[in-house]
Parts: sequence; C-alpha cells; structure tokens
Amino acid sequence: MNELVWIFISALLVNNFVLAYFLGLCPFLGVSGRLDTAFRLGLATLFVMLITAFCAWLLNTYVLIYAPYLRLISFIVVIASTVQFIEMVIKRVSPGLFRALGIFLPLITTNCAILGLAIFATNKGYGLAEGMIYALGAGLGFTLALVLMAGLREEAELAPVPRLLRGTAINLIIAGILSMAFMGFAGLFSAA
Amino acid sequence: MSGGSEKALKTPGCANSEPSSTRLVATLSIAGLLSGLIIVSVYEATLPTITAYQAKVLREAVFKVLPEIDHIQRLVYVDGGLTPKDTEDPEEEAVFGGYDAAGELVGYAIPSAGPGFQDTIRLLYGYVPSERLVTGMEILESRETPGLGDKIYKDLEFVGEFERLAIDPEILAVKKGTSTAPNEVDAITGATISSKAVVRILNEGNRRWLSKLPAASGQPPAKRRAVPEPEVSATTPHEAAAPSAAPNTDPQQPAGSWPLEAGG
Amino acid sequence: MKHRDPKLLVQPGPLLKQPLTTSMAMRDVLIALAPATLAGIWMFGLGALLVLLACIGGAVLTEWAFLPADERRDQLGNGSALVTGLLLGLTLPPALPLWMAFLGGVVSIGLGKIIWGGLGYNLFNPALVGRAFLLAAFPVAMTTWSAQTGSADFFQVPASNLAAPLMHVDYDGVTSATPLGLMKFQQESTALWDLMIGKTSGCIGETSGLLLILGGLFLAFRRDLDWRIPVSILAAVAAFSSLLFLIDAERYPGPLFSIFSGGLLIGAFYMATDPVSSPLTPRGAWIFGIGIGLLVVLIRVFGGFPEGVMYAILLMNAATPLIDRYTQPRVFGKGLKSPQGGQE
Amino acid sequence: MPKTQPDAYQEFFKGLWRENPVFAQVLGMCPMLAVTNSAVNGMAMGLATFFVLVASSLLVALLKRWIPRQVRISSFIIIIATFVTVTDYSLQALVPAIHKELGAFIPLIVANCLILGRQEAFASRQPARLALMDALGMATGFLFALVALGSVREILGEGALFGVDLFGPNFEPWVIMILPPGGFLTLGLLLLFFSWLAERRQKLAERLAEMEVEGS
Repeated sequence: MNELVWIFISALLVNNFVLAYFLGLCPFLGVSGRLDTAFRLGLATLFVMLITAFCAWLLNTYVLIYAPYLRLISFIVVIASTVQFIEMVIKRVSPGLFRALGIFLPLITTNCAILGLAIFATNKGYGLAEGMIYALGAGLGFTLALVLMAGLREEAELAPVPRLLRGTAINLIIAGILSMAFMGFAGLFSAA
Repeated sequence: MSGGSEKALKTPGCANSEPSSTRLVATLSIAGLLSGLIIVSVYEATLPTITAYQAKVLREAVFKVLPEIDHIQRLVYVDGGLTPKDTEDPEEEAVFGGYDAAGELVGYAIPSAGPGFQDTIRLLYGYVPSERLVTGMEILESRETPGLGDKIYKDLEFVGEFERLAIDPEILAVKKGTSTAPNEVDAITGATISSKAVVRILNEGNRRWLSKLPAASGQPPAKRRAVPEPEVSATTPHEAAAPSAAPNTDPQQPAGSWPLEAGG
Repeated sequence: MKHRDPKLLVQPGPLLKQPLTTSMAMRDVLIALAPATLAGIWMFGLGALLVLLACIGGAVLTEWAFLPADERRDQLGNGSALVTGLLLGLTLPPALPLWMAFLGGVVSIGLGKIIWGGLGYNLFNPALVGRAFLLAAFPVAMTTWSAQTGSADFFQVPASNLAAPLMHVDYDGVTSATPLGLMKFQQESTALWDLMIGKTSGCIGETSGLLLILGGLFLAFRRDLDWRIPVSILAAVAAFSSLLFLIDAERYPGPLFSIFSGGLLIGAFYMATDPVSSPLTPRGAWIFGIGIGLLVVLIRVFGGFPEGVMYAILLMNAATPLIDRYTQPRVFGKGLKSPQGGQE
Repeated sequence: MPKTQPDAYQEFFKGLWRENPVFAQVLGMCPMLAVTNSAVNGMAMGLATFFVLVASSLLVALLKRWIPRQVRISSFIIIIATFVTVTDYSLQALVPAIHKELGAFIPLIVANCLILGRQEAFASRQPARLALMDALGMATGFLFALVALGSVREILGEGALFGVDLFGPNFEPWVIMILPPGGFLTLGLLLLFFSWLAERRQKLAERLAEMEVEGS
C-alpha cells in the first residue's frame, strides 16, 4: 500500500513528468496560454495515460515477453488508436472543447509524456495496479504543471515583460523557476 | 522556386481518386511487415552482444560485492527453496550465489531497490550467511543529486562502510564519525537521506531474503523452508512473516510495503 | 512600451504602486528588519555583514545594469532592490562564500524581477528565487552552518566567506547543525528559549524569532502587510504540527518548535506577504497562508529537506494566479479573459 | 542543374541557423532536454536523432509515391519507429555506456515533433534530393543545439567540457545546471541570446540599408 502511495507521489510531484523529465514540453509550452484549455488538455492527457498504462500492461504481459523488440511500435500504435478514439468522442460530445484543443489533440500521439509513461512503467517493471497508479500520478502531475503554468502565463501576459523575452524564452524561464520550486518535494515520503 | 515545386508535388500519385480501403490496408500491412523484418533482424544481430554485456556488468557487480569467489550461479526462489536457473523470468525472485574454487558457497549477492531522494535506487549487496555479514554494496541505478546524493556510490569511504558490516539486529545509519557498533554505517554529511535510503534498502533486502537463504554451502537445498541459521533476530519483526510466501513477483521490486517512516 | 500600463489593474493589494508609496513601504520594511539584522550580525560576526552586503551589492548592481538610464534614479531610489538583497542575505548561511551571495543577488533581481518587467509584476518572490537557485546550485555550501561567534572573535571572517569567485569552499571553522536539521536527522530537540532569542545556528536573519515578530507587528501596525497571510501561515503550521505531535510526540516536533525554528517567521512576515506575488482577496490570502503552512509541515516532516519554507512560498506563489482566479467575484473572472484574447 | 544547386544548399543551411529547429522553431525539445546534462550526452542524442531524421526523410521522400494520403501519418510513424528501434538496439550493442546514460529517452525520439513534422511538411512533398538536404540541415541544426545546451550545462555544472576538466579541481560546480531547472533556464537564456543576436543583425542590416540610401 505504502509503495503505491510513493509511486503516486513520485510521479505527481517529485519526478513530475514535465518539470523533472521534460516530457510533454510541446503541449506544455503550446497550450498553457489559457487556463481552461490547459486544464482540459491536462485531463485529456490523463485519460489517455490511464488507457495507455492499461494497454501497456496488457501488451507487456501477453505479447512483449515473446517479442520484446516490438515494444516501441506496439506502444505507438496503441497510443495513436486511443487518441483517435478520444478525438472522435470529444468531437461528438463537445465540439467547443474540440475546437479549443485544436491541433494539439492529434499531437497527443506524439506527446512524449504518453509514450514516456508506457516506457518508464515497463522499465520499472510495474504490474497493473502500480502502472495505473503511476499513470494517475503522472497525468495529474502533468495537469498540475500545465495549470500552474497557464495561471502564471496569463499573469505574465499583463506584465511589461521585455520584448526579447516574450514567447518561449519567458515560458521556459517560468518553467525553470517552477521546476526549482518542485525540487522542494524531493525525498517526499521516502525519507527515513 | 521552392514554393512552386512544393505545390506541384503536393499530391503525388493518386491525387484526385480516392484510394480503396484495400489499398490503405495493404500499404500499412506492407509497411508493418517490412518494419518488422528490419527490427527482427537488427534485434537478432545485436542480441548476443547486448546480453553478453549485461551479463558481464552484473557479473562484475557480484564479484565486487562478494570477496574471494571463483564463480557465480543465479538462484531463484521457488517452492520454498533455491534452484539454479539462468533464464530470467519476471515472475521469480532471484539472488546470485557466489562459490569459491572448491565449489563451496561463500555468500549471496542480493538485489534490492527502494525509493531514494529523487528516484528509485537499485543496488546489489553481498551477504555471507555463515558470519551474518554484509560484504559489499554496489549501486546499480540511481538518480540522486549530483555532488551530494551521488556520493552513495562515488564516495569510496561510504561504499567501504559496507564491507564486513553486521546485520544484527538491523543496519543503522548514524551521523558521520559516530559509528561504533559493527552494524552502524557513517552517513554522508549533507546526504543523510540518500545514505539512510541505502541502509533501508539493505535492511529491506534482508527482511525479504534472509529467511530464504540456506546458510550451508554447496548445493542449495531443495524444498526446505526451515533454514539452518543461527537465530532469527527478534528485533526485526518482518522476518517472522517473510517466509510465508514470495509476496512480490518482481525481483527488481522489493516486496511488501515501503516503510514509510521506518528507521526514524 | 505599450505594456507599461497594464490593461487591467489586477493588483490593488495593500501596497499601492505609486513610487512614493513604494519607497515608504520599503523604508518600513527596512526598519522592521533592522533589529533581526543587527542581531544576526552580532551573533554571526563580521562575515555575516559581508554576506549581506554582497547580496545587496549583487541585487542593486543588477537592477542598475538592466534598467533604462532614465528610470534608474526612480527605481533604485525606491529601495526595492535593496530590500530584496537584504531579505536574500538574511536567509543565507553566515559562512557562505561572498561570490555565491553576490550571484544570489544577481539571480534574485535578474530571474526574479527584471524578466517580468520590473517591480510590481514579478510572480515569484525575487529573494526566494535567488535562494532557491543558490540551494540547487551549491547544496553543500548552502547547508553548512557555522556556529555563532562570541564577541571576542567578532572580527574574524571565516575563510569560507572569502573563497575566490567560482572556487570551492573549504570549511575550517566549527560547523553545527540547525535546530531543524537536528530534529530531522538526529531527533534532537532544541530548547525553546534558545530558539526564541536566536541562540542557535541557522541563516543570518532567521534565528531571532522574537525580533522578527516584533518587526512583523510593526509592519502590520503600519498596514504594510496583509495580516491575514502571516496569521494564517502560523496558525496552519501550529495546527498541522499539533496534530502530528498529538499522534506521536516522540517523532514529531511540537507547534512552538515548528513556529520558532527555521525560516518560518521571516518567511511568513516578510516574504509570503510580498503584495505582488500573493493573492489579492482576503479569502485568497487565507487559502494562500494555509497552503504555505501545510506545505511547510509536509516538506519538513515527510520531505527530504529539513526546511521547506522557501519551497512552500514559491509553490504557493505559483498557485497565486489560480487562487486569484477562483476567489475573485465572478464578473472579474470573466472580464479577465477578454483582454487576454485581444492581447495577441 | 545550376538552378537546383543553390536550392539544395539553401535547404541545408536554413536548418542550421535561420530555421534552426531548436533556437528558431523550438521544436523537438520534449524528450531531449533531459539528456543534455553533458556535451557528450547531448551529442549522442543529437547523433541518434540525426540518423533517424535523415534516414526516415530519405525513405519517406523515396516512397511518397506509394503512400496514400489517408494513411501517411501512420506510415511515417511506422518508418520512424523502425529506425528508432534500430538505433536503440545498435547503440545498446555498440556503445552500452552511452546507451545507459540516455536510457529510456532513446525510444522517445519517436515522439520528437521535429521528425514527424519534417516528414509531413517537407519530405512527403519534395524530391528526395531536397528532402535529404533539408533533413541533413535540420538534423545538423538540432545536433548543434543539443551540443550547445549540453556544453553550457556541463561547463557550469561540472566545470568540464566533453569530460575534460576546465577550471581545475577547486572549481565549485553549479549543480543546478545538471538538474532539471538548469535545463529550462539554460534553454530559455540561450533562446534569449539567439533572439538578441537576430535582432542585432537586423538592426545592423537596417542601418546599412539606410546608409546606402543616404549615400546614393
């Protein structure tokens, strides 16, 4: 039980996918301009992550032990189809959200955070429960980073930021400061 | 110029006609087939080198943590006993037995893992059952802070603490320069958390394995649960429960619970 | 320079941002910090004074270097860079090499203030940005604490202070753990009275709890800070640590120890209350303070670091835009969006 | 021939500087920042990406005639994933030490938006020769960016460059530079530096143009 707690906390805060592993930077920098969009994209990513973790576990347990070399290809295929599916669902259920997420929804396919989740969970040898908790932590962590970033960026938009810094440079520096702040979580719940 | 050519070439091949779905499926199948073929051949070509390298790394680590051994044997714990087995199976827990030239068992190299300051630390440690001593510790994987936490493998003084270290009643990390008892380890100044994590991972490995390891040398006994060890220390409460089953299936992952506040 | 005047005044905090008021508020902060600063210098010797000066030097020089020539007089005159440098210095170990202290001042202003467009726009407390940078960059130097000096060796500057720029530090003097370090790694408590008057090792300005409270009360009396923030932080820390203390008094420190140890008081009164990087509404201030208190206890008790005040404040700084968003009246929340869209 | 020659060069050089994938387009940094904590790691990752990008661009450009538009993205991904898997195993067999450093981040090359982006935007629409030059240019630009990042972080973070000690044993390393925040800050400041350079050059060009006008 405690192990699951640690896996969750570790993926959520200590080894936050964006702020410690640099995964999912493209959407992190691209979609974090608006708070509500960021939040929804975060949840979409979380959802895809959960499904991916489940599929990765299935693949690992029943297919990849016989053909480990197919790992990458099969993960990619699973993620691509999942995203396709979610895209269809969102398009039907909420056209507004579909417009808001725009180009970035198909790009979840190449969102390294999703693929990274599948690969890391495999490397760490997680079972089903651990993998799902890991996905939950990673997805919530991604959402948290995205939402914090979006809030900060909306404020920074109003500030007289020097012209040269506008755009990606300031966003990266904000991310750097956030990443420094998240260092405070190091060792959380693992300390003796 | 380049813009013009871009437009001209934008729709190559069957520009206006909708390709049949058979053709789409066929294209993807051929692509998949070819890619599979390439991947399998590269995999087959590189596999021996990769396996040999991994085995070499592991072997070197085992030789580092166990003194004066001649050869090693991978042992898996099945049906309450240790059996030699070389193929890996994630369902089984394994240790490495180290033997001297005469084939007598010297000790075991036990893999263990647990949370460190930043991420999971994986390590291997040598254990000699006849003396109940840890004989060495080698970090296999860690992401501890450079310059601080990474001293758990860069600081030879700290690594040296694990040579001839008593395990009873439990290994303890104490403030640097204050270790007096044979079961105490000097923690690294400024990296107390990482040092304590290493010690905790060792204790965790002991909890999981000690009752499963026969002390006698030679052939690992089959199907014997009662272990001929001097005594199982009463101060480590987990030990009593440990032999009941192999609770965790993955040799890389420690069994049972992370001791949330253990060792405090 | 059309961005000089923001489209929306979203920060009508307790501090108005006219230059005159700013410089007055900064003077108040300096007055409030004076007792604790002097006590710190008295306790840790000349080296501590040099560290403070290095921080202030780094901060003021950076501000000067990056400001347009015509704004230098005004901006430097209001003393905000001076206060940032001083606050940074007060949270550093007294034996820190001066070049690191100077670098911290540079980073505080550079990353903490200039890139945001200057005073009044920084989303993180500048001094804490500098400190977080130093702690991540030089973890050993930033966690090596010298013991207090007696009056006899007041003028002895530790060799570590004078390490050559970019060069390694050699600690020759007696080092001793902070009360929080003792608590975390050796389960040793420190006498409460020693904590209150600052007879412990630690950062230059964070040891003398009573003087810090005195200054904080002065600021609150002068209406320079939002009293809700320190009150909610201290109350939250007291509540959470009491809870843990009741569960296991052996393992967890009591509420008074938690309040008087480490940088909690200086953080609660002087850093979390930075009007720019804290929420605007009273309800937001309560959430902000309780969040900081919770994070402080979480990091101190369950985290890897003995002290978590800096991280707690930075994290809640990061959450401040969100808190503002959800505590503002609905109309404002909606009104915020339209200028945003038109900004691009 | 003389007409396409300058074009090919142009395709190559635009990737190096003007359209540098990292400094100008800020593409493909997702999984790459994590391994730029030293110049060697940056270079290894850059070279791995180099191989994958050039090989898949060439293949896509050659095969584009046979790939229906509807399944092009899937086909691209299969091609890229194949090359990445090949790279992964080859590195693991040939240079296991470096493979261990880059670890789980090599498979993530698949998710590098730069690579898929080049296939979609260029290789699938241009003749193979231009596609190859474009890929070579982009890949070199990417390699350059990763090495630059890795170098800055290694110099400050360890006082060394490519493992060679620069400042002697007394240097106090800035540990933050090899930690995640250092990656963000370094890239942010490098971007700032490059946009400053670009602006300066533009101003210079404007001034030159003005002088010419005045002179004539």
